[in-house]
Amino acid sequence: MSDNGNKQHDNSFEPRITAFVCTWCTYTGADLAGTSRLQMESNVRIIRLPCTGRIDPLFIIKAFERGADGVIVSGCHPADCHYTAGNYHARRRFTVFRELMDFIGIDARRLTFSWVSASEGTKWKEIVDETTDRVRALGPFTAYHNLAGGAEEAMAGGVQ
Amino acid sequence: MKLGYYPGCSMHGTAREFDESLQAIAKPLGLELTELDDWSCCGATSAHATNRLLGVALPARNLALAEQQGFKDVFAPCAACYSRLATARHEMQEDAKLDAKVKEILKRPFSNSVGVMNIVEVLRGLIPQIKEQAVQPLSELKVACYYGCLLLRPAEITGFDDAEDPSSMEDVTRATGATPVEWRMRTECCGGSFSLSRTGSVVRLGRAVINDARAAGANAIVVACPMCHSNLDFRQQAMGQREGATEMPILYLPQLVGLALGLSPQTLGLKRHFVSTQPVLELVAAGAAKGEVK
Amino acid sequence: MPRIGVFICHCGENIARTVDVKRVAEALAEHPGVAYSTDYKYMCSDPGQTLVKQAIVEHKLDGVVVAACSPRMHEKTFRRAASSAGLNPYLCEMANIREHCSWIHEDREEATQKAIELTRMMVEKVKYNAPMQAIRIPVEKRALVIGGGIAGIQAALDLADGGAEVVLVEKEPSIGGHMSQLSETFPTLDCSQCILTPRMVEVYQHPRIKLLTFSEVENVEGYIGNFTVQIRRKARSVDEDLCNGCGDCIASCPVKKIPSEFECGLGKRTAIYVPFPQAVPNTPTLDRENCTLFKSRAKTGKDACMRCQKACQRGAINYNQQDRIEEFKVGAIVVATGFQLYKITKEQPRPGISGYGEYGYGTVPDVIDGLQFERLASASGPTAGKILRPSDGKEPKKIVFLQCIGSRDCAKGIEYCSKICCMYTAKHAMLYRHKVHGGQAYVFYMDIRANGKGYDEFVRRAIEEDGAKYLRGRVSKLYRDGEVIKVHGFDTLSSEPVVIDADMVVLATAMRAQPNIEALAQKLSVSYDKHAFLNEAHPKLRPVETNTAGVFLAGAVQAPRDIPDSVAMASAAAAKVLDLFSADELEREPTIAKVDATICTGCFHCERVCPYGAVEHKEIRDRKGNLIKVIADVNPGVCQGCGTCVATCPSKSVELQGFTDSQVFAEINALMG
Amino acid sequence: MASPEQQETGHGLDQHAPAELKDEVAALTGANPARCYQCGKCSAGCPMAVETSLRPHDILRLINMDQREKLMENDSIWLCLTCETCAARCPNSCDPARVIDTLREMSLASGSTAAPKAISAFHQAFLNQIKSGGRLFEVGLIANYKFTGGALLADVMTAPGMFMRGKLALKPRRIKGVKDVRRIFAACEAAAKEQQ
Repeated sequence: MSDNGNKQHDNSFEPRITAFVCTWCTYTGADLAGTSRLQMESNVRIIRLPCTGRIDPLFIIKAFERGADGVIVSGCHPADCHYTAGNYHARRRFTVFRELMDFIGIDARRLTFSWVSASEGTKWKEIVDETTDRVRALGPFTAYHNLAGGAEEAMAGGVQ
Repeated sequence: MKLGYYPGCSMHGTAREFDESLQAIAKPLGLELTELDDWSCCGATSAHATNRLLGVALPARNLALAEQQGFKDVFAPCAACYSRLATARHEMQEDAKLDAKVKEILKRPFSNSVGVMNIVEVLRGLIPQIKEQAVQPLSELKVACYYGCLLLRPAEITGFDDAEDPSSMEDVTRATGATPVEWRMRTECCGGSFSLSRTGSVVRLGRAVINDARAAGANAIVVACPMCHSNLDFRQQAMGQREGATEMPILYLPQLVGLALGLSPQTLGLKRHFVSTQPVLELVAAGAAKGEVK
Repeated sequence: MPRIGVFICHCGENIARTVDVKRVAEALAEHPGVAYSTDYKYMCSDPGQTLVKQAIVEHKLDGVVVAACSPRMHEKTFRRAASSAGLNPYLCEMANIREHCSWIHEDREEATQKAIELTRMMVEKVKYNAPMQAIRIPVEKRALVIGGGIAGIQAALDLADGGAEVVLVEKEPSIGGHMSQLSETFPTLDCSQCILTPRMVEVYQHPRIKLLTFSEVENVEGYIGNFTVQIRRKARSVDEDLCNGCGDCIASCPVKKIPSEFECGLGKRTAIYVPFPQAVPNTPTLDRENCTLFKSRAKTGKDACMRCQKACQRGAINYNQQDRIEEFKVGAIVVATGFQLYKITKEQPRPGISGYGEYGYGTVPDVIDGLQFERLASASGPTAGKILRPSDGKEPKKIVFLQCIGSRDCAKGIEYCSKICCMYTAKHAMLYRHKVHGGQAYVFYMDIRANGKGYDEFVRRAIEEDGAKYLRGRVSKLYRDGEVIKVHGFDTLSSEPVVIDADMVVLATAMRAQPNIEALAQKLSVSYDKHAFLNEAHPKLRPVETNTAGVFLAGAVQAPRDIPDSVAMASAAAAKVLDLFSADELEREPTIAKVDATICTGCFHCERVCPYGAVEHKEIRDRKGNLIKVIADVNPGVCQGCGTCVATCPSKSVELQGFTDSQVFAEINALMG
Repeated sequence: MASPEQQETGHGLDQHAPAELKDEVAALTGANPARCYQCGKCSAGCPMAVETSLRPHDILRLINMDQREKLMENDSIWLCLTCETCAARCPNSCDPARVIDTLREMSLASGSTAAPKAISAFHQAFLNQIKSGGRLFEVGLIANYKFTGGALLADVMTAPGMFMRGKLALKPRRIKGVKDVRRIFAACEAAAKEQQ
């Protein structure tokens, strides 16, 4: 449990998780989690983007390459995109991307894809905790050095 | 149509004429009924009113038997049995914990794959055959179709008709040539399970049903449930008739269909009723006479 | 070497309680490229901002990172401070160490480490930030108001009186909306028509309002200050310029038995008609579905009747009129399309909503809805203001009002409170008593919600002076029983079952979103909730704005609203629009996409995914004018900066300013410290 | 505003108090009693409302007020016909019918004697029949019920009427799988005890 306040700082593995979120829904939802003082795992680092539509699959590969053990991608609910349709494009892109992850050799369970609206602080907390637990159980992602270089080439054709 | 037949306890006892009439119309309508081997009681209200697990496990045993015996659907003509079987099926689908628990208790393989059908649903599916086989026009007969509670509610379990504004029994009735009357009490409760234990309530509720049917001009009430039948037929005398009012015959739906098919009153068990069905038979005869004149 | 300044805020104890701010500042001071790093109790305070400004000047900073609260809170504050110290504001970024760190973690060590990392990420990003200028766009000082009910009328008048040009679009033949159908209004019982009609006329006569009735919004393009809207002018079959509203055509029409929409089916109208006598404009409309001529043309191809054309001395009847599209440039849009009433019928227009089988699915005669009762009570209505049963014209001696029909009923699919029903039911009970002496009104309610000025007093009056019997409970079932309607309810306050033999039943049915409002919302890029009410930008602080800049809301399109609320919202929306129109140009954040012409291959993947149609085709020619290639070009006025094109571009030739690949990669790279 | 002290106490209560009745009922039924807003539509349609002292909406109210004893000691929960009218019309899907089923079960488990003798005797007699033969033997039921229930009414006198019409079998029929049925009974009864 994350919120019992006496977590053991032994040598057990603490994953590093990068979150790519849109500014309108999920970032605001995460802000709400903060203003509601919802205690959660501290393993997640958020990178704010205008829309999930902006998220290039290469960002995710790059994050893994730079040592992330898990990645969260989260934006507005379908039909609620601030930019009308960006999240649909993102969803389509990530359906393809999941298959690519298999191909590259990244366990798809290391990637969480979700919708969190500006009013869903609790949901954000759940996603953070669940993803952290899951990735913690999967152990560190050690294959990242294999990703260097090759990945960018693999992506050059673009994933649409 | 081939169905696994779950008669339930009352069809072999107090509701014998329900079973008789159903068996009688089955053949002409092309309905093949194979009785479930070694079926047991569904537990009725007494089980689920006192022990939810028992209320699911008892019907589940029968669903499991049906599955083992290779039936795709179980046909439970008794509305109470139907309700219990359908509820058990539904609850096990909805509640994984309950599902696991019941399966553990049953101690037999069971994947909850068997559908559950009631008498109205089955006969509604046979409307074309009823129309085709009808030899006796019931045109003089006006009937009140009584659904009661267990057939329709809860809607998310039964789902074969609109729970507040049903029409399937009326559709079957029209197929027999009889006229369904418009009345108010058709989805109200008759007192059901209190038949023996709280007779006063049953008399009060049943009286309201019969009075409304009479006010709507019905010659008979058609039911699909042995409990409704016994409450309205067996208890009718206790309800105390208004001065000059005649008794209201209570027919099972297959009895009505059987009359249209020209089957004899004996075959249909029409002599087993407490309230005489003679007035109905007379109206049927009158209709037949008119038909001949035409 | 960049010279970046880092400012760690304590936010009083809010951050400092769980984050060791000193250690963060020290750690960042060591970070490459950081020229100055400090912490302060309240960075957003005046002295805090001064600290930032002074540091920019003293340490010649070329980038600033403020680690404090969410950028949604204070990004503007610090960018303004940077700007006033001579630094381009877009070289200032915030690291969120409050909402995303100190408030959600208890362990000081973990929180401090995370705060250091979050701040480092932003420092790395700022290294790649480029100076930018806010975008300036001209403003078209004309507003489109959609919907001509009381909200639209109010907004249009306020705007026009404030000096703006207005295009008011109404889909029905007349403006007036639901309010024109009401008899009297709560809590003052003043006559609805009497207060509304003058405003309708004012709209009609206003020199700055262009009124387009029997018209609908076909298409919307553009952005705040610069929308292009196309309006479908539906064929009325009557030339509005020639018609003088004499009504000869109406008198001549032989088809007289069409249920009148305005009278909620309780009255009849002709095929060529004005919906009600005070309609604005007073120009008739020909209902082609019911017209003898159009029916005959459809059936036999031959002409028939045409009496209205013969009757019209001005030659205004034009059977061959076609729908036409008119285009307008507007700078802002006010959506005031109102509501529709829920019906208890079995068939429902939306999945998830169901009717009331226990109340007969709307088939029981003399069970009417609140709007129908308004028409009965209206002096200009089908019964000239007498309360009479639709079935046999008898005066009901016992009348039962049922509240919350469809409202607050999760099982029927609508969980919200419709807000106005408690009040109008009290009004109905009062009007009934005033009109039917000795009659008895019963009201089945759940809670009386009368929280407006003079509202509760009004309800008390209905109970205390006009003798309405209020029963607290929902009705389980009702049905026709001979002459009467049997109403089976329960009075939870006396704990008794109640059966009333009513002569008439009035259902206070829910307010629902307009049909097909989703299509309009999509044209406007405005989001809506699960009931299809349009979403305001912020429930408290931005109640009439939407998330699409330049689009505003007024009235029941946003949620159930009564007349005073709708009018207040309309005036608020008008004020917002006038505020927008008060300047000749607008400033916008420059976070938009930009194409690198040298590497764009012209595949136009970006064009296909752009939700705004901001991608245009640009021809590249040599000096002789020969076409070299066609590439993509982003219209800076239209682009809203979502960045979908960037992620889609196979040649990486489009960048989103402020969120470029290098900026994001810098953040990712900073992850490992 | 609550003082920090009050908050402390409040928190403590939440942690250590036994589960409230409404939570228990919610867990057992899957319906949430807290959603009841006391509209009384259930009671307005309840065919037994004229006979019971607690109507369905009263029962929901008492559950939400955690009035366990009042509910268990009242015979109203036993007078439910399980006709499901309340459940069908509840605007908040509180499912009073299912809730009342659960209360009866809890009442039995708690050893309450609130059930009207005739009704509990009937249920007992009914279940005894099934336990012994796997199916209902109606003559046995009537006999068993009338003796244990003590209400030796005119009904028994009509049994000959039933018999004359061929409606009553005089011999019980026992199914092959009766052991199977008895095992189900034993397991369910054990589970009910365990829950208690």
